[in-house]
Amino acid sequence: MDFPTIIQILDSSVRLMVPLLLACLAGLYSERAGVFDIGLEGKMLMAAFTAASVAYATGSAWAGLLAGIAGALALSVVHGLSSITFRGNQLISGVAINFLASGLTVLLGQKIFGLGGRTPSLEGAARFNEITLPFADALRGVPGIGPIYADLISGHSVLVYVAFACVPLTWWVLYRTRFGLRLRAVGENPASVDTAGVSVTRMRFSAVLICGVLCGMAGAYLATGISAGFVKEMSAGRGYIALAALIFAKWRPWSALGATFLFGLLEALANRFPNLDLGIVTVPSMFMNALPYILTVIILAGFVGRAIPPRAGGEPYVKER
Amino acid sequence: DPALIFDLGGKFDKSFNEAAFGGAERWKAETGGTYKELEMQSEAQREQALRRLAETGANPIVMTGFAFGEVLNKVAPDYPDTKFAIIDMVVEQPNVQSIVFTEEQGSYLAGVMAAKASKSGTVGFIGGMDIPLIHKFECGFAQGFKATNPDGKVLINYTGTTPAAWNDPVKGGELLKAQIGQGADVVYAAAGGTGIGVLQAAADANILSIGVDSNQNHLHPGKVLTSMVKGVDNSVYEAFKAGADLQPGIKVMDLASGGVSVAMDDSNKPLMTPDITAAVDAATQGITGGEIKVHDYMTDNTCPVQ
Amino acid sequence: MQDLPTGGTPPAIELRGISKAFGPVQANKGIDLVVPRGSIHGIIGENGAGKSTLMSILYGFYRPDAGEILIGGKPVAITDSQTAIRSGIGMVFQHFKLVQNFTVLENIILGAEDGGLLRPSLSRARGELQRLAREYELQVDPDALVEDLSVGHQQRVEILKALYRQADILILDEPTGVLTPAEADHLFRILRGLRDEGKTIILITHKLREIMEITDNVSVMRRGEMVASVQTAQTSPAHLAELMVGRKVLLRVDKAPAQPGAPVLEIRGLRMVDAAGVERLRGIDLDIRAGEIVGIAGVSGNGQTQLLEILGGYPEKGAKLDGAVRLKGRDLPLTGSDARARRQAGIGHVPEDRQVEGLIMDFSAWENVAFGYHDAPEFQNGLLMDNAAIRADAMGKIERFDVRPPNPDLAAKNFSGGNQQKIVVAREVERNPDLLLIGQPTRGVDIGAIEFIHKRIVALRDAGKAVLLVSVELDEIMALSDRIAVMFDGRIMGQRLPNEATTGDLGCLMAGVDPATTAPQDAITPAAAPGSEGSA
Amino acid sequence: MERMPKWADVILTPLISLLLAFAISAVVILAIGESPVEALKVMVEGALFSSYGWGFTLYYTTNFIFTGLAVMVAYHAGLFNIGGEGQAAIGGLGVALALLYVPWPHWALALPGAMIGAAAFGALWALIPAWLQARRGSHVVITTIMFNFIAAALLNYVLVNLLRPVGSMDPASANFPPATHLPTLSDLALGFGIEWGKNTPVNVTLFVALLACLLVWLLIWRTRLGYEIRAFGKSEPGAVYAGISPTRITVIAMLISGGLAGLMAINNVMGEAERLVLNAVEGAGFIGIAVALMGRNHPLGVLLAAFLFGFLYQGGGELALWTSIPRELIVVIQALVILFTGALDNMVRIPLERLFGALRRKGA
Ligand SMILES: Nc1ncnc2c1ncn2[C@@H]1O[C@H](COP(=O)(O)OP(=O)(O)OP(=O)(O)O)[C@@H](O)[C@H]1O
Ligand SMILES: Nc1ncnc2c1ncn2[C@@H]1O[C@H](COP(=O)(O)OP(=O)(O)OP(=O)(O)O)[C@@H](O)[C@H]1O
Ligand SMILES: [Mg+2]
Ligand SMILES: [Mg+2]
Repeated sequence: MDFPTIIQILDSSVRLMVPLLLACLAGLYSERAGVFDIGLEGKMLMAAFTAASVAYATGSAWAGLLAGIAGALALSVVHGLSSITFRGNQLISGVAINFLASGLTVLLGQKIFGLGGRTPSLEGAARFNEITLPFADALRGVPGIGPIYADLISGHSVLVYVAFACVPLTWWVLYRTRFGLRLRAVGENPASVDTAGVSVTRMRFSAVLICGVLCGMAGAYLATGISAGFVKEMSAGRGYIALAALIFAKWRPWSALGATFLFGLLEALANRFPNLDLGIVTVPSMFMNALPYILTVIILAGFVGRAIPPRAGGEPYVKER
Repeated sequence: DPALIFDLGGKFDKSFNEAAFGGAERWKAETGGTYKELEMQSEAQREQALRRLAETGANPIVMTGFAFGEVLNKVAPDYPDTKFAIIDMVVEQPNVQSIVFTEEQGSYLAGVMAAKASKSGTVGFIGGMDIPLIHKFECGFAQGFKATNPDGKVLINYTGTTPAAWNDPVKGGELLKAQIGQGADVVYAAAGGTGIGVLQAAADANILSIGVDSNQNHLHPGKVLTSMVKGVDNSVYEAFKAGADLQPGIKVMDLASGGVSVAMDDSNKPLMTPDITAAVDAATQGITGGEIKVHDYMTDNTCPVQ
Repeated sequence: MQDLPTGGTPPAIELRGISKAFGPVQANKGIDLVVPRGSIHGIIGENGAGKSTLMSILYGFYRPDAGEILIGGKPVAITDSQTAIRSGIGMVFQHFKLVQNFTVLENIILGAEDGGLLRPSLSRARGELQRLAREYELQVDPDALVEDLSVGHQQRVEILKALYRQADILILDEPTGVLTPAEADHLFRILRGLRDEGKTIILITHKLREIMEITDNVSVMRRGEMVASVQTAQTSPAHLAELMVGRKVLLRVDKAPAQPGAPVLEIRGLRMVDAAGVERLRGIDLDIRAGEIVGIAGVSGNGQTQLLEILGGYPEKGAKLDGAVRLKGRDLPLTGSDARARRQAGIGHVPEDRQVEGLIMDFSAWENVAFGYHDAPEFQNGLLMDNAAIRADAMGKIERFDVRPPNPDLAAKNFSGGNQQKIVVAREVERNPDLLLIGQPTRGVDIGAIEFIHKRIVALRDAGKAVLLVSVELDEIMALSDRIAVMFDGRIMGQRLPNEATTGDLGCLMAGVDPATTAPQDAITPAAAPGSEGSA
Repeated sequence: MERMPKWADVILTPLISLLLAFAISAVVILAIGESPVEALKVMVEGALFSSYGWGFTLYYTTNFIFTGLAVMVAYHAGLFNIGGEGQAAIGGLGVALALLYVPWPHWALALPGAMIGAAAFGALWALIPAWLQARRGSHVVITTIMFNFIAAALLNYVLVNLLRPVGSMDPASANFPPATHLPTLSDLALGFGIEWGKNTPVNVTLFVALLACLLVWLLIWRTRLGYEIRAFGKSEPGAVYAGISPTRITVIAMLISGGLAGLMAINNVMGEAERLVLNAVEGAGFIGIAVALMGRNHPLGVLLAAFLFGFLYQGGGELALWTSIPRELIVVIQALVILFTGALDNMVRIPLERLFGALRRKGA
């Protein structure tokens, strides 16, 4: 593999990892607060739909982003109600949310646009276009560092940079602020937070809502950043991969960056080498396509057996039975 | 009344279901008649839908997609007075018209055009779900391309192995970018909703793309080289028009009969250099005249060119 | 009811007509309580009497259905713990409310941070902690993770948490259950010091000795009601016990001298290294003979749990075992065996934690009575289980052990702690095992039930069976055992006969010092805190 | 002391939840500009007003019984098996192999043979996630999700490259030999001289499903294994104390669960399509989750809930056939049913408990 190819694959990995990263961080907030969320997929999908619809109607990607966030937030509220307020089963709520998004997006899309669940293609300012960072073109000629800066670092949509900025931000929030301390505590032992006079419900709801915002960004990126409009089921399992990445990352922000990068890289590699020729055998493309899932299982089996989830995760906080 | 049954992909798949819908609508507009339409929601429903329509007296009943083949084989004998037409599949029953398209021929032309339009000598093919039918497109395209530019290269990618592969524009775009990275400057997308993402990404990257099934030239005027159009709309229109007199047997919609073609319209006119037009004409004549034999992948699951 | 002198100043706390129901359970019924300022006030009562509930209401953890709370004479609407904290109330719960993987410092500031950012709060808390530690002898490493601390130290953290929030009124819910006698004495010293500073302390305990020793006044609860409040000086343990249970109770175990027979259990050089690589048992040698109760005393966390689990057939996953265990002369395999095989070999086991291990809380009582013996031949009917037989068996046990309510269909979680324990004890004892392992048989169980359970254990011994009793209650060990072994840091520090042992002597052994030998045992430093063996 | 009568717990609560789900669905239908009353009418007529409708409703019911039981058995062991979809798909592969490569003389022999194939393959597909959970601690929810994707890829490969007859465009296996075709209920009815459900796919597998309900009930509440499964599901430390091996129970429960999911293939692959097609499961694995939840993890409840979803599926299909309401409406209804009966259970339960508490106090 030559240098430009590596740059291209890395560049592709970066684009592909962004929805994973945003969704993974979304899950991180929620699960660190003790609310498991397998509904990332559904929230992303819903956000992609609302973002594309509003971006199309207004011609503004930013309005689309807001709408995407609103769409995901709406489902977050449902998740919060069922798993925090009514102390239901968080996994089941997540499953329901995934179905809800999958059905509603097509139903509403068909009603509004009559395109079988698709939205019309977005053009111009209705999409987040690629940004060229300063001096990108000037520096491209510099050997080594030049292409890295000009082709890998520069030339992504603004949401990509936002997503990467979210990693240190999340770390800082989690480990350096009062909010983060309470958030982590509520996922480990909600009673400790409660007896300290802090509302468990409010903490968990904040976390679930932040999760919604990040999922909203992920969905908006799918529909208005990396592609130009909504197509039904366009989240295509990315929410589940993000979930796997979260476990792989052991619920830590910097590791989340690494895990989602790995998955992005895998997908980019599978794209680049669809039928991997290993000399004697050619790996069929079906296998290459299933590779992220297989690897997830292998990773889950091999390395994260000891990953300890937040201790109160998945459990509703019940004071009085 | 005639009836039309869409396959699982749905009426608005931007592909042949939608084309079939277009044909029916044209018939409706022209004749003022009415027709019944159904969309499948499950495998078990296919038979149900066919029988229900036959029992309500619909005639002829047109269905899109090879997946109906088995069921139609079973159902058609029970309704000898009803005429059926099936697109993309051969069903040998006395009251069934089988309409098949020589996609390999249309794709061959697309390959010729891609070869002529490509400056780098490398072009891409992006398929949706990895099934034999799509390999037929791929193989025809590769043959046309190689015949025109034997030293050139065709990059081939499939989006996935599940039906989700038809609906992943993000991955479609990414696949295209990977192909561009390897030098591709023309891409042929046979991938349903994913293809929309491919065409978009091609337009964004300022390279040429080739649409499929319906005429997709208008999606990005000046950026879509052509579309490999299947005359599904015509077939449906013809079948509806024939009504109860629909001719049973196999109807091969090939290049010669205009069943498959490469779309030329105002949107891609500026791209049509005399060189391209001449090459397309020559290839068309070669195929219709029989001098050029385009291999059909489905006959033996192999492709003569790689 | 209220015959306590309050002096001229308004009482620190006054509760009027507090009621609280959990679903159909009326936990508190119209409770009145007055706690004078600057006093230590004890609250006693049977399991489920409503003590914890009442205190949790005072602390704003639960909301009362009715009633009024006055702090310093002024009515306060305590809607959540924040209000309680602001009113100067601090509480150390029966089950600690600490975040296990936070540091001590983080736990201290949680909920009492100074601002949005942690750094200033942390540094202020560090200074404050040093001051409190000095003032009250509450030393604890501010940067240690709570999960690495012993229970006693965790309790310190809880107390520090309350003091850091400048609590004026400190509630402690069964604080001594997890402490050695020396640690308990230390705690009481601190509490007296706090009282002398003018702070008010409420102490919940089941141990009448402690009530007599430290409290100024004591209130007695029974079945959700406050039955009496008296000055401690004017009452006696027997009187309190009677108030609590509603009848006279024996406060000691009546038993005939032991008639030990042949050895039933022989343990030789038993060692265990857990999955994390920590050596939990460092060579245990112990014999138990037929017709003998051997009591193992010791602060929890010194290997008793591991010993019981190994003998019960389910050592911790990934642990490495070494040594020999013989039951009636036959070697028991240390690995590759399970709890089922042990039961079949004649070992009964009342586990230390009845709610997590001993019972399936969602199963009905009758299903729980078969738990662990569900594969017994008399419970089978061909391929299926003979539910009728299991039920009949359960009914008998419920009757004989006076489980209340005597309803076999009620889920285990709906019984009170004492009755849950009776179900477990009934199940294990009535199988007539050759060896009964019994861990913390009466932890948190009220006096009436303690008496009953003790009688059954002695009866089993008198039937010629061997009993291995593990308890952190020294009183219980002294009263029941025919021989006492003290465990410290994975070893048997020494063995004593009950009539020649004194509390002080045993306390020394529990702290790792053998008073018989002048010098401390090799490799054991007397200062080593229990629970800190993890650093080995 | 119970908070409310048992009937309120097992019947009233899910019923109210269901009504709420339907009410919201009606709002959704209104929102897309259609009439809920009309929609309901089409659904009821299409699903229940003809033997024809019944034939389909019962066909779908059969599918959902199997996947519902699959989710249920795992749930009792405290495992959330979201992999029914993949297990049923791989079960289909087992059926296809059993029927294509063994020359069965008669369907009555082919049926048990295919059942073994279906159950074995389905169980196998659940085995790896089960083992990973028991031994490596990887969460079964995540691994079964991944295995759904992997199953799809595997099936695609096998169908396209191995089982597809040459010259066929369809990524599907060859037709099963006629001797293996299962009698449909309409065939059986004709045997009694009754014309019932002509051309509907419901077949003898329905009886297998009903039998499975009974056997699962016996298994869970009447056998030692069932006792151990339930005990383990409620408390793992408890199970260990009692000598119940977590690994063994996890693996066995998942094998049974996967086997039940795999058995669904008898209905759709052997009974209906009579060949293996891609995506034959069509979401029935996921519907099993809703069915188990609605059915309160009891076989009788599963049976009723499966019937409800069978009705929804057939009725919804009719809706998509004869009105302009997209088929995704059914997905939305399904989501709402899962949400209300599963996750928002307490929303209904808590007020009901209060109500019964108040009634009791008044009565007392
Ligand atoms: N969170 C709760 N939810 C429902 N019921 C509860 C809850 N806590 C306690 N109860 C009920 O209230 C009653 C009183 O319980 P409480 O814990 O106050 O008793 P206690 O006096 O502290 O007993 P113990 O000595 O065992 O600690 C119990 O019998 C129980 O039935
Ligand atoms: N959160 C709760 N919900 C319902 N019932 C509860 C709850 N907490 C306690 N109980 C009930 O209260 C009674 C006694 O409970 P409690 O927790 O005080 O046990 P305990 O006897 O004190 O045991 P321990 O001292 O070991 O905690 C039992 O009936 C128990 O089921
Ligand atoms: Mg208590
Ligand atoms: Mg208690």
